[in-house]
Amino acid sequence: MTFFIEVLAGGLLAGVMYSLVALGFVLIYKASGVFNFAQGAMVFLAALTFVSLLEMGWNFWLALLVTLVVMVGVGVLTERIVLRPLVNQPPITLFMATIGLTFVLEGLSQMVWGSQPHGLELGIADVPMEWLSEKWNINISKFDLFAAAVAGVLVASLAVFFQKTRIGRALRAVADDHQAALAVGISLQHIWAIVWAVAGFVALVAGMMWGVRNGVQYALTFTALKALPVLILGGFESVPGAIIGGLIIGASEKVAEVYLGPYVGGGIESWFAYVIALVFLLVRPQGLFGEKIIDRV
Amino acid sequence: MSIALHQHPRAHPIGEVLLAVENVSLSFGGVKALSDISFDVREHEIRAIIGPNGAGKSSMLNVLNGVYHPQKGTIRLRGKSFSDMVSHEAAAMGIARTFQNIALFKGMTVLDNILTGRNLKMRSNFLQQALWWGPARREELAHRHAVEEVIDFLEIQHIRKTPVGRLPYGLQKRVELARALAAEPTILLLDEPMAGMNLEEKQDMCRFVLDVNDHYGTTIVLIEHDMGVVMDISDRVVVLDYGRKIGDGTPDDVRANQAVIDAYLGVTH
Amino acid sequence: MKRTTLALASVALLAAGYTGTASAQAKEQFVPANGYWVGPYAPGGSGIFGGFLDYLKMINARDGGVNGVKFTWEKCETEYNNARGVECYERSKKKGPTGATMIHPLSTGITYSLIEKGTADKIPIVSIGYGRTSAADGRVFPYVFPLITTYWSQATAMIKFIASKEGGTAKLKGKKIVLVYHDSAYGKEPHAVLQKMAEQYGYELTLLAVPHPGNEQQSQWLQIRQIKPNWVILWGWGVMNPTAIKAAAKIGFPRNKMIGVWWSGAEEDVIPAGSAAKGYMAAGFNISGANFPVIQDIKKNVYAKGEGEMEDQSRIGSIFYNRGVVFAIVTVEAVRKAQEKYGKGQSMTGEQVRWGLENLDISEAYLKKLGATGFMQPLKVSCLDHEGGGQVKFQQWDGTKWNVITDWITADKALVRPMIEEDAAKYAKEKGITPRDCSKES
Amino acid sequence: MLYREAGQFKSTYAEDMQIFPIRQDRIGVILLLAVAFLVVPFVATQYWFSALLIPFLVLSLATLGLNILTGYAGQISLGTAAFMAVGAFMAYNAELRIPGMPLLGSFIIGGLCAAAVGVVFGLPSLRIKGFYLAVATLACQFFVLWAINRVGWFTNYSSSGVISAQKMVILGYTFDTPASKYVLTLSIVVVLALLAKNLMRSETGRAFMAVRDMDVAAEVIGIPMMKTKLLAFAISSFYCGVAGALYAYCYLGTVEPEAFVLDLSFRVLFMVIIGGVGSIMGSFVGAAFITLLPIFLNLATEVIANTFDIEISHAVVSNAELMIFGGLIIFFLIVEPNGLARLWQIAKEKLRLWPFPH
Repeated sequence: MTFFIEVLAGGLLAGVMYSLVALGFVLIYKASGVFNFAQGAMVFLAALTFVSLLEMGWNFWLALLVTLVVMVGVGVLTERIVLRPLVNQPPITLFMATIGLTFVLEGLSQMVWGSQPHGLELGIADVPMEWLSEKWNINISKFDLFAAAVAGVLVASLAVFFQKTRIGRALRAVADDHQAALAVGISLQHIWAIVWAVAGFVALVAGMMWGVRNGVQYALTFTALKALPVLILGGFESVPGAIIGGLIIGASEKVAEVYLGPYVGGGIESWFAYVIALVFLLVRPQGLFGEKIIDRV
Repeated sequence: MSIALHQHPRAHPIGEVLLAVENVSLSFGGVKALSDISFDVREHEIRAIIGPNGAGKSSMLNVLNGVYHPQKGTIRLRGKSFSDMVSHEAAAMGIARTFQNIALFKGMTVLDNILTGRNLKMRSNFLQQALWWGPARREELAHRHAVEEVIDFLEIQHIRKTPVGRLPYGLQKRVELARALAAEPTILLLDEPMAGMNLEEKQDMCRFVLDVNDHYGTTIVLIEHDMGVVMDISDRVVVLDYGRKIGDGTPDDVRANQAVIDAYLGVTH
Repeated sequence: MKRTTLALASVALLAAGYTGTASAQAKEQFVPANGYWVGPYAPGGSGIFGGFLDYLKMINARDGGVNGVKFTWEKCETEYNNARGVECYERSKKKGPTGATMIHPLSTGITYSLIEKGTADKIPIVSIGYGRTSAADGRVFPYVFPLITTYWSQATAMIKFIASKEGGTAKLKGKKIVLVYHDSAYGKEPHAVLQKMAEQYGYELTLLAVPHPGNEQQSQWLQIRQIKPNWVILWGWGVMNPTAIKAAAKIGFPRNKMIGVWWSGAEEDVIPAGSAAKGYMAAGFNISGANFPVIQDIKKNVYAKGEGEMEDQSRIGSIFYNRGVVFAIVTVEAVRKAQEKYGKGQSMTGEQVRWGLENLDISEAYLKKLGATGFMQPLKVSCLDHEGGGQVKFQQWDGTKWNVITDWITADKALVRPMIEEDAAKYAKEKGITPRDCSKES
Repeated sequence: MLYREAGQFKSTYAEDMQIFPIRQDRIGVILLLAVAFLVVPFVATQYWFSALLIPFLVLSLATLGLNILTGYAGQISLGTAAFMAVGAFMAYNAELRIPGMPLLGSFIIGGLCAAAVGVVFGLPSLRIKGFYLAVATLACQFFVLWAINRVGWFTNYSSSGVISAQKMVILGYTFDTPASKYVLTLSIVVVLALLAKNLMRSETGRAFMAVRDMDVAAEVIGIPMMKTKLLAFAISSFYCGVAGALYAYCYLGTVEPEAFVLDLSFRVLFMVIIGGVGSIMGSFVGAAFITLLPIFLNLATEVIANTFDIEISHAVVSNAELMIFGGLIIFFLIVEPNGLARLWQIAKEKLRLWPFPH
């Protein structure tokens, strides 16, 4: 039983890591309807820039700030160069453009910072909490809890940002109805640039968390794949969906791998998350928190 | 619109009841769209459904061809009842329709759009089609002939190869009618065929509707906003208001019906 | 369609123009450098080809090439992708006065794709420490050389090493060993050998697959926590390695009971794991360090003139870099051997180099002459045995560098060889190849 | 003037319904095919066959397959590589296990198995749409590769999971030279492209497009949604499956499951989008563009570096190529979101009038 709890807890906490990446997708999709495949590359770029600055001996906060500026720059440039000329194109075209962007960002990151992997430590050891493992024989990593806390703070601050600030309200207006937002004088371009910048910030946070776990290297771009089943489960447009979806996906894939995997040769995690999401979609095509779409004729 | 339209004798005299709607009720969530509606449509007639906005006209049409499924009541076609018919089954039974907000296939040419209307009559399978040989080829040619007839009938020869998305509104409406006609339907449902048109376009469309009825003998059920048009071209009229039937009869009957007058003048119930 | 033709034509023009410049001079030995400098495996590709090319540069600068024949090369980006690898092969195979000397595909997948092509084109495919293990049977695979050690040899050496740690093979009985492997062709390579040895020695083997790319291993390591194995063998790739080490730390599994394969044992595999990697061990057919005379010669003859490949000179002497030097030593010596038979001071063809490879004999004494004593193992290749070495050293990460902790451990050839022959025979049958009779080879 | 259709009158519908109703197009295509079949096999080098032409043709076929699904029937799929894998591995097994199986029969079996898998993974399309469906098809991508890796039968229990294609013999002729493999690939691709063109201009194609453009309306006029969508998945996957078999047999010779990773699926999707959604010719243009662009960039940067004797580190060059590749994709999407095939069409319209603008 304790083992099951451990698997479940570990799965939930792994799910938080997925949610961190999924959040970036959701923000951009919500505001601009773009399925931004480059989110993974953004995670990589952010983490690599940050860690490289740190290794050059920069102060932690300064490095963080400069990285943030870089990510905002990337966001603004993306809006200007890629999105603006493609406005009103079908979603698939925009999606393809973000894959093109992925190549550009990957090339750029490696060209500037090289392709060597880096270690990253944030001062919180990724080791089990002793009292918990001694008393209950349950292993839960401090860092996992830290990551969960960071995710919580991130979501809370995003919520505050969306609810309380003027820009945030404008963002929500855009998300609800582009035309209406335009009509009341909200600049779409402005908003998109801000959203991409915020997504860049989320990418930085995700990159830092994943960077500690995997090292900061090219493979951070693959984190995007972990976020996709979360997205279809939670809905492309829902922030709570990204969190809850992440938890469900994380927990169920770990439980499946540990308890079901050995019977079929293991490694089922690669597809299990997608199958869960798929089965769920067949029952509820609009995802966890999505609104029901009624086709009208 | 004061042209006398029904002056010549009909080629296809009005016949038996073809389609019967019996006690149909439909609601979405808690909202009642239709309550306890009954009426019938006779063979070869032009039957109109009118009513103010939100009266449930479009819902009624959607029930007739299986897009919506009523919670209560039945639809009978030639006496046979169909409760849970889906829309492509309705099509297979000879019900074709047009839509209020044009539902053409925007990426395809006019010709291809109209050809889709004949899909139910195609017999060759995809392998034969892939080979473009024998029955498949003969069939494509035969259907092309049939479609060209419709194109001639509706006078849209010049836009045959144009992608539908590039056409003006009025022409799109006509192409949609052509697509429905290509199916050689027994019953044709027209959802506001003249909405958003100017006077000339409306006159053209009226002429086409009457010609269709006259030439092919197609039974037509139409929804229309423009009272004048309806009264001119239809044989019988059903009036809906707030999902209930408040009148049924010849244009003259309906014109004289107090409930109808009230509904249209906005008298509170 | 016209656009396509145009594009094709311009590519052709460029290709043609380029070949012209490359083959301008005689007395050259062309070696393709088809590797990868971008993407997830770039650390390996750039490090290995860095060492490889630096050594060739050093031979050109210090010795004037091999008997006056200088090495030339050209880089081609394969992105670790089979299709690109084949394109690079086709592009490079005819260059230079005598075509490609030999190909180092640096990817098991590309190696497999080139086995037949190389054989048909008479260009040796040399896969050192990767590729098709059963190609070690030179009778069936005359043009393929999985030199020095194969995956199967390595697996047996690992078990030997574990046995020595446990106090003899007898002590292996009842021990639990878990193989954490990359869920791909590469990761499945050692299964059969490890299972066979499990039958022989009586240890319990559990196989745990990690889906590509391996950046999430929570469930595998939770299972390990449940199994409580004595040893974990890590058969990883790229990001999977540091993630595994981190995950081991997370469940409190001792790192000094974890042994990585040689693709899990470079600096790049442990540095991202930070302090968690301390005590972690890995196999290697080459070792790290810049103090070997051969490396010093590279620094003196190449870097002193500012001509080195590595932008980051701290990587000189790293595992990957030194591995590239090993690749280059084998390349140069095979050419030298071929020249002995086919004419000193001549450019060798792939066919001639094949003979050189098959008759390669790098003794301990010769290694000393090369300044590579202890840097790599002695190597004796034959028609029958295209592997040649079969020895592995183990090293341990102390948080800043790898320290060698064993001498060369020889693989269990008695176990591996029959498996190689069996697999090679199956291939020969599928392909309708009649194996060579090695007694007739000279 | 060069490209004028004035004076070409069509007096029957049959004439009007030809694949290439305009004479210049017909002549162009016939010339192109003649060159491809009769000239190229004798003049091209091995590099051309093995590194450019064969991969281009094979990927054109896969692109064509995906274009049928995405371009014509409007269903986005990211599982192309998985369908190709099914085709490759099942063709291998058919050839291996069924005695006396003709090679083309094996290819067809590979395609049919892919079609079956396509139908299974196409089922969700009846309920979900757009990106949700696209991501759902990833389930197929990962599951298929996992299954091939896990079940030894697929790879004939080879220790590494790599299969190597059997000798290709058709009617006693062995296809073992690059030129002969090219001709075989070309023949298969041309025939299948022709079939696809026929299919797309007849009832099935119209049903696909109707579902793509407006599925509710399609159903109302009697097009059965389930049959149409699943048929689209089946046909598309069949094409991808055959492409996969060709990838294994005519192109690489050996394949491991990892040859069919997600990256390949994306690449094929790129080919569809860049070439032109819903265009048979666009599939070829797109495949040519995406296959040849990286090679072209690679050669171009080398030539530039050599000509001007610039010492740039290779890593920088490789990364620059990656960036240019991505940048060009964005550029083409901006310049012509409808794909290169559309550009060609516009060019044709211009040529019709040239040199007189009116």
